[in-house]
Amino acid sequence: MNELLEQLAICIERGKVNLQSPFPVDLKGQEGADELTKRAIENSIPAEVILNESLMVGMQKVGDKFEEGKAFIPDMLIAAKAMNAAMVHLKPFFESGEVELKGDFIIGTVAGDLHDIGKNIVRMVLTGGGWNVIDLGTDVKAEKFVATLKEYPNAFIGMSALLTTTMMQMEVTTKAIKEVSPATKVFVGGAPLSQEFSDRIGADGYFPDPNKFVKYLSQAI
Amino acid sequence: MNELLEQLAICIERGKVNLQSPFPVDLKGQEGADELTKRAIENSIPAEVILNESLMVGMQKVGDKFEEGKAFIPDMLIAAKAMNAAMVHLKPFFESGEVELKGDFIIGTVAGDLHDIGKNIVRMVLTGGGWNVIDLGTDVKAEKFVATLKEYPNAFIGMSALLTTTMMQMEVTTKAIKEVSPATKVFVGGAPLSQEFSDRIGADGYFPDPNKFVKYLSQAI
Amino acid sequence: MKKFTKIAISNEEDLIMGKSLFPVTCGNNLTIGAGKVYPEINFTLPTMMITKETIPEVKKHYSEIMDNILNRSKILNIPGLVVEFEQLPPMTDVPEWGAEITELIKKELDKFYVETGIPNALRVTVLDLRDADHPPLLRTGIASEKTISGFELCAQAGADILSIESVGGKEVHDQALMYGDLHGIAASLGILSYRDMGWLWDNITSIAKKYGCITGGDTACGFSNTAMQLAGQGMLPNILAAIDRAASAPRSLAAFEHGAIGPSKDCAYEGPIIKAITGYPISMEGKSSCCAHFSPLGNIAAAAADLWSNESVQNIRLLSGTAPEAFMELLAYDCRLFNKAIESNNALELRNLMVESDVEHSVEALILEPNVVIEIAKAIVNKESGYEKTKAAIETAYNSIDVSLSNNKISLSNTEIEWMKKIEEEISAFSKTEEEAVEYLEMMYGTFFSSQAYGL
Amino acid sequence: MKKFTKIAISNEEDLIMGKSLFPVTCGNNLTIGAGKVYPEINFTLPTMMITKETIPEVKKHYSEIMDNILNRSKILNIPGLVVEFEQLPPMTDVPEWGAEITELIKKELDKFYVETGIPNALRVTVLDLRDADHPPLLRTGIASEKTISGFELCAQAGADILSIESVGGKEVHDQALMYGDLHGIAASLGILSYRDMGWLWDNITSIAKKYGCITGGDTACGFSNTAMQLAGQGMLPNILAAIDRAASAPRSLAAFEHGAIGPSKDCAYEGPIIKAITGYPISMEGKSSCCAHFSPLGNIAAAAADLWSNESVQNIRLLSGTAPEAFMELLAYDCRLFNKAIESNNALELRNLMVESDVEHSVEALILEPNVVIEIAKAIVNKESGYEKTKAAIETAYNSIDVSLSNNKISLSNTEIEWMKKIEEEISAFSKTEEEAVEYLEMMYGTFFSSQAYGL
Ligand code: B12
Ligand code: B12
Repeated sequence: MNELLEQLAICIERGKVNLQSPFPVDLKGQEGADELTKRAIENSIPAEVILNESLMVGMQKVGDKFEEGKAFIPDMLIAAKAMNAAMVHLKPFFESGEVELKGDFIIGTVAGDLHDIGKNIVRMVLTGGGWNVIDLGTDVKAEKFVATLKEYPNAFIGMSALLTTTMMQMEVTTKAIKEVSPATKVFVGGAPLSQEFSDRIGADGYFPDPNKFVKYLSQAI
Repeated sequence: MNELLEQLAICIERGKVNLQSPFPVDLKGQEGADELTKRAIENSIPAEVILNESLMVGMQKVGDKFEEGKAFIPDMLIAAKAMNAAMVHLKPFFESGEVELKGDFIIGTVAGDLHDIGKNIVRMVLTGGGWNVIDLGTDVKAEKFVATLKEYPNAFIGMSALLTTTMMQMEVTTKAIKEVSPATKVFVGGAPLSQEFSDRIGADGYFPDPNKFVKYLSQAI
Repeated sequence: MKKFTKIAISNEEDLIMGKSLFPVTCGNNLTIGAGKVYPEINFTLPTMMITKETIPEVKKHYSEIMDNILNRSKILNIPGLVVEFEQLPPMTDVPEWGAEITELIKKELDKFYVETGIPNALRVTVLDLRDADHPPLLRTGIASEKTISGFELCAQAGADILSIESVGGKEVHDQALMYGDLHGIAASLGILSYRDMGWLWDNITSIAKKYGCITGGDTACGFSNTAMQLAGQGMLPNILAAIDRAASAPRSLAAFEHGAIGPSKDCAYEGPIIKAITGYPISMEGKSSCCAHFSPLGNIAAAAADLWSNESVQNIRLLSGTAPEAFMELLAYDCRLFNKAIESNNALELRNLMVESDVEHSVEALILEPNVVIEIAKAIVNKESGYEKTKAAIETAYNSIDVSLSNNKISLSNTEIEWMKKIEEEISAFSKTEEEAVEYLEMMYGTFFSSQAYGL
Repeated sequence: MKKFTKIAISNEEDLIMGKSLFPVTCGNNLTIGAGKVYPEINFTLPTMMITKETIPEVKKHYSEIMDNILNRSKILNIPGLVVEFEQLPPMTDVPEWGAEITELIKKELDKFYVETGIPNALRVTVLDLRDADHPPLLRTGIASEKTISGFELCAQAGADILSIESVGGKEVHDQALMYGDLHGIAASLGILSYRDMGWLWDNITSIAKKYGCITGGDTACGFSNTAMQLAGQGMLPNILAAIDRAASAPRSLAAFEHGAIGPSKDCAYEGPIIKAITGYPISMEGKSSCCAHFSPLGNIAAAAADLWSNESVQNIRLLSGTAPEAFMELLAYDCRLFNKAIESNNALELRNLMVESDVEHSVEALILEPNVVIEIAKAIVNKESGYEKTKAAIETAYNSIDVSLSNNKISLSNTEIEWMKKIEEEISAFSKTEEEAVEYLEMMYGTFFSSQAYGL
């Protein structure tokens, strides 16, 4: 691999956005994803090559590290920031045929529940895994899920609940969804749930671990 | 009340069976339920009076004490022994029209489960409360309950289970019973159960406390 | 506003279980922090909905729970008891429901006191509804009104102690935490949360005065416990969670600056820092709350506890009986041990064992080590503003970790060590003034919060 | 048959947590009773049936449980672990099922050892099916064969430690207990149970030798724990339950006379007496088993424990995670405390706090006070036959209670005091010889048991 691309991959992996960004400390004062991407384009490296052989490589690395317990969520988020800075320059080249996404995914925390940290992590992992995520936020009523499904008829749906007293909203919502669209797959998650609960309410699966979930989804399509 | 009947009631309450019985210590060497009942009959006290104004009074007292936490199961069992010793003499007088029982009650621990201490206590309390109890023992299969119900078609049924893995036998058994006799009332008990579980399996009620259960039954008929 | 300019407990040996400088008497003759540790039992509903139709069933659950825990309390002959009724969203959303359940529980406690003579009190934790709006309005709007009216109605219905897990500043802290942005963490806790706490606790205090209730305290649950959970799942560095804990102490202290007098809330693991500063009694939870969440603080949490809690458990069946009754038993035995140690002058030894047993395993436990607690407490009282206090708490915590690392008292993975460097760097780049820090928040997280909500 | 004619631990200060005279090494490099207390985690299925059809689901539960408890063990960095797989009836009834689950668990433990280096062992407790017949045949018949083959297959499948909660004599003890007939209690435990234990443990020992397993021990669960449960519910006097505990020690000792070497079974609260007599390590459960049953022995149970257990909990969800994982955390923290105390030479102080905190509340706890334990142990080893040992244990326990009452060390309700008198009377009327006692059993309970089953 080209040295420039290698360096760019490192900037993504380590979350070095641009020249000004103070972190990581040991890269202080050096160029970041922003500058290096610009330079790569100037050097006439094709956009696909920059994306696939550098940016994606960096993202993959930080993702792998996270799974091994050698990186944390902030590391992934900061890598995503660096990635975004790079993508600004690549966007024009993908004008017509943008990077193909795996599909649509509607996610939200059910009505009456405001816990969203878990849901946000799932969103992040899905986005990182190449899904177009429509995040409806928290306290999302059944009607809202249904209405959104009309806009994205092929979407998968994911719901989160952290309270024993909002878990049953998942049943209400699943029923409402399956009524208008029996083929839509509905997944549930959140600390107090279980596979048994998912079965009971007629959902299509319970996943405690977002990474395993994304892997499962990729195989499902 | 007659002094003799009062003394007899005390013998029942305290479980003094007869002259020989060594307990209670402070009544050692005194006459017991056996002798005093004989004497009451000799004194021409009517059998109903002996039963209702003495024997039942004694049993009631020990029962009350038990509920207040001032007596234990052995106290009740020993009182029941004294009562039996007295009844031997009264039986002839009830020849034709014996004391009327409240009804039939079939009880057993479900298939696969050998825990019977709780069930035995329920049996004792039911018997004490005037029920004709048919005890099928432990490890009782659904068919056995159904067969016994044919012999006692108006019986209530009670099942006990102490294991999470035999609780579901209660559902099987309840279904089998309701199939042949939808009107039969089926009650369940045992440490790991709950009202919610009873509802779920289609039983007619869960009772953790045998005394409350007997009271409930008396009102139900 | 009450200012704490020096710490109440400066000798680490006095920061100990069952003993506070200003015991609190409440409810049915219960005095907290005067030489005994009492159980604070907590519980919640099993999987079910709360609607008008299910309210009778909801109440049946609370009655059953009360029967069971009071039965167990009596059998185990406990010296005293706090029951916490922590509301679920619909119970504050329809404040009358919360009040009705409060009344039901209070009646049971009163009857229990008459029957057994066992002192007791009821803590009601109203739900902070104010984060339903985006951005949260906090001081205005229907969610804010309902939250305040929840306090009013529950106070009236018989609550002895008022508490809340308040959420001001969380909308920003959540974001900063996910990015590991320590500057954002410091500013959201030290400025936003700190200001909201002042406003909120002035309100709670005046309601408490009106009805003669005790103002218990607040908790940084949504802040540092979230961080602890995430660190526990490998999503955040443990050192970040440890430092977030210290950073949240000034925010929770604000309740006491605005009228709270303890017992502080169980899930406020920053409690020992509050106790050192104020001298008021605290409630804590540790291994006994394994039913509600995992933590690296199972034993050390008890070091300075005046109440010992299980945080929360659903009303479901275990093999022994219902889960609330089972955890009542657990708390009762833990408290027996604590109280026997106090009675026989062995509390300090027991405390030290509990402390040491956890510190060697966790940097989050290190922050709760009595000497570290006192250092952080001192750093906090030396500073003027909420932001200054928060920065000082962070610096002190960082230094303690650093020293313990050099001493080999604790050890960290390489991944965590990387973060130590990052944090050091961030600390040195903190905004000097509160104004600059607010500017930073607006630049980074401007879309998430509203300045007016904080009177900024 | 091994005879214990004097006690191994005669100084009450040496009867202490984590330290035995004859540590046992087993499984993946785990040494029990040599200076550390380890968690012994227990679990069971949630409400479900076990049939051929559900076996895959059953196994999924055990896999999930293992994943969760090993994950928590690793996070909390525990020094070692025993996992108990306690079979449910169909798992011994179809011994292959029990063996398959044994294999599954053992594999997980082996993998865990390779990955983490944390020493561990698997205890398999086979179900005693032999009480399905009325009267129980015990030494013959299909139930007996299956029970023995359960041991054989599980030993082969990887069990490190073999245990059972055996039931010989229970058919009579159950009756005697309900009538409060102390003579019947003494004779059923001292003659029937004691004889059955000899037969059964000779068999278990020879299987263990064949496969290189450790012979853990038995428990009087069906005897004195039943009595404790009933007393806890107000159905029997507490003093009767306390005395029944002492009475069951000779019966449980019989396992050790016939080859057991510990760790004894968790629910054998008579464990400390066994440890004093034999010097072998024991497993105990206390407040940590609040999920499985309530007890008046929450703290004192830990006094001499080498393993610390939660007895059993269903694989259901709590708010934190699954219940087995939650109780794994609880045990880990309790053990941290015990081990820190041992490490810092404070074990005796901690032990005394735990002992004293319970003794003042319960006559059942009094029987487990180290000095009482040692007295009972001495009384037992001084006698020849099982019946003599049992009578001596009862008398010693009675006297200890009597003395503590006079000293006002404990207090009892009037109803209980009445029973003290009754018990005194009964003790003085015990049959002198074993023959007379057998005659008494035949007269009173002849229909419930078969003499041949005991080789009588
Ligand atoms: C942080 C927290 C809060 C924060 C929430 C912050 C936020 N923005 O979300 C605050 C403080 C605001 C809060 C408030 C309350 N909380 Co809260 N909270 C927690 C806590 C400590 C951690 C939750 C968390 O974020 N975990 C970390 C995340 C990463 O895990 P997660 O959500 O499980 O998600 C993971 C997986 O489940 C999965 N996943 C999640 N969703 C989905 C969806 C799909 C499709 C898939 C595939 C996967 C998936 O992936 C995630 C990543 O691994 C829990 C304790 C606990 N044991 O869980 C209590 C807890 C859930 N809360 C509880 C309570 C009671 C409350 C309050 C009612 C408290 C009160 N009285 O004030 C309010 C309710 C607010 C409301 N209306 O919803 C109780 C619930 C009790 C019950 N009856 O159910 C708990 C269990 C604490 C307790 N008391 O024991 N809480
Ligand atoms: C004593 C006991 C035994 C004794 C049983 C003696 C006997 N003759 O019954 C022995 C030692 C033999 C035994 C064996 C086993 N046991 Co067991 N046993 C217990 C124990 C300690 C107490 C049960 C008891 O008698 N309680 C006292 C009575 C009075 O209470 P009760 O039965 O609940 O009854 C009351 C009420 O429920 C109600 N009631 C009961 N039935 C009914 C019916 C009706 C109609 C009504 C209205 C009311 C009612 O009234 C009663 C009086 O108030 C429990 C622990 C516990 N927490 O319950 C474990 C327990 C039930 N056993 C357990 C286990 C695992 C077993 C074994 C599999 C152990 C083994 N591996 O060897 C075997 C299984 C044997 C079998 N095939 O059934 C587990 C169950 C786990 C699970 N998965 O469900 C428990 C919970 C212990 C534990 N490990 O935590 N056990």
